[in-house]
Amino acid sequence: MIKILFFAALRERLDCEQYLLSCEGNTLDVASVLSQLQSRCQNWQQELSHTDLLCAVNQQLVPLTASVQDGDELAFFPPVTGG
Amino acid sequence: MIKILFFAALRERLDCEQYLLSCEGNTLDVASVLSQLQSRCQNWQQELSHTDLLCAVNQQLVPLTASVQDGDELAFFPPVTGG
Amino acid sequence: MSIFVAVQSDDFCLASEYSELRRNAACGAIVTFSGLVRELHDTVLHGMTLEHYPGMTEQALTQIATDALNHWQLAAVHVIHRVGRLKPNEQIVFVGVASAHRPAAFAACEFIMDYLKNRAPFWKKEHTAEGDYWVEAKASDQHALARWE
Amino acid sequence: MSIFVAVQSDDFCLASEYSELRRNAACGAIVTFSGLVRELHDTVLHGMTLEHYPGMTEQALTQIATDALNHWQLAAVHVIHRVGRLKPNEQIVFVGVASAHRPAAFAACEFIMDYLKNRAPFWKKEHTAEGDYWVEAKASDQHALARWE
Repeated sequence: MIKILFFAALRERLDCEQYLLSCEGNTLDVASVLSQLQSRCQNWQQELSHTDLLCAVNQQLVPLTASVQDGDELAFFPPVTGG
Repeated sequence: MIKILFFAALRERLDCEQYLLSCEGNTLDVASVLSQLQSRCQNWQQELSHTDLLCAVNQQLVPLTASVQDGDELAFFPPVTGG
Repeated sequence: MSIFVAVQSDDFCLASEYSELRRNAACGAIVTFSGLVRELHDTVLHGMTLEHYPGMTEQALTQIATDALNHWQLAAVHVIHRVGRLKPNEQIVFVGVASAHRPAAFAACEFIMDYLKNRAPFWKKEHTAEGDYWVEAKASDQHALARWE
Repeated sequence: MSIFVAVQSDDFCLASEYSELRRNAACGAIVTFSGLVRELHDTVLHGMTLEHYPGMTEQALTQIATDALNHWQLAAVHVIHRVGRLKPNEQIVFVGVASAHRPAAFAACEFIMDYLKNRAPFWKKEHTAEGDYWVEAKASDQHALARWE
């Protein structure tokens, strides 16, 4: 299982805080996880296609080419606005 | 009269805090006042020849080409080291 | 060299952070940055809510503070970021840097804020007279990183 | 826009200055600089004496603060410089700048310190285990002005 988290505006627009994805022991790249999520429905397709989407694997910022595997925590979120 | 003030290391080395110079109503430039002071003795000659000497007329930093006249306050001091 | 990082809903006290930072006898310069909730130009701001990614925020701030310590000679770095609901004029963020020398303290403090603005997972939602809005990221914050790269 | 300048032998309180600076509702960023008497590498420092040119110091600091207000959009600027005898770890100087935005607050605070270091008539004499010495001006402080010109 890969635990997928969504934050802030993205969490609200997907109406989803956490999503569990079975990966059957395979190592995937973030881009392919994103494709799977986008294919769920038109709303997810649209919201997960923003080019400024940020991604973290195990709480570290990574590019979409990074890989994820069973047990990882993957997060997608909009550009940060703290400080 | 022009009131001339010296500060910090310069004050100590000249052993002088304040010096009154008669200018007989003339307008002088700072460089010529400096020459007069330098001619007082060898110690003053040396101490007032440092190229990093700063100068203020009426409490504003000025170059040696600035002019001074009766009633002005003229000050010479080493590079500042506050802050 | 010490790093202190906190993510908390409670307010913080600038004076306490400062007295910690100045404890080091080799420290001649302390620069602090405080970010406050400020009023809006076009509408009334009732307050804002700071959302964050628990766990990742602490890691991100510690990483940024460590990067600063590796770039400059610093005695101490404190970073505090608040989360949850905040009212206008409340404190949001504190960065304090102690160093022997002034240029290092200024540069490190600004470096930490610039990276925090772009890399630490916090998000602001403004509660205004006209509704609730997520704050948009500013291009100027992204451009601020260019100078450090 | 307000300027507060003081030259005094008494210590100052960072927390009071800060609470004055944050009073403006349009202010989202406050940067402070504090300069402290720090220990020496090569000998024991008993303390230092800050000499100044009374009258000119206040004018010079006011001029520098005014120049900063003319360059950047600032809500408030506070500058305090102490004179007289100071012990190690005592506070020497405070510069606090409040602004709507972070880059202006950082730039103005550093600008003020850079000019203060080169233009305000203060001189430090260190009292060390090996005698009393006037502090030499540093070329790096002079070079710091280049960026603002």
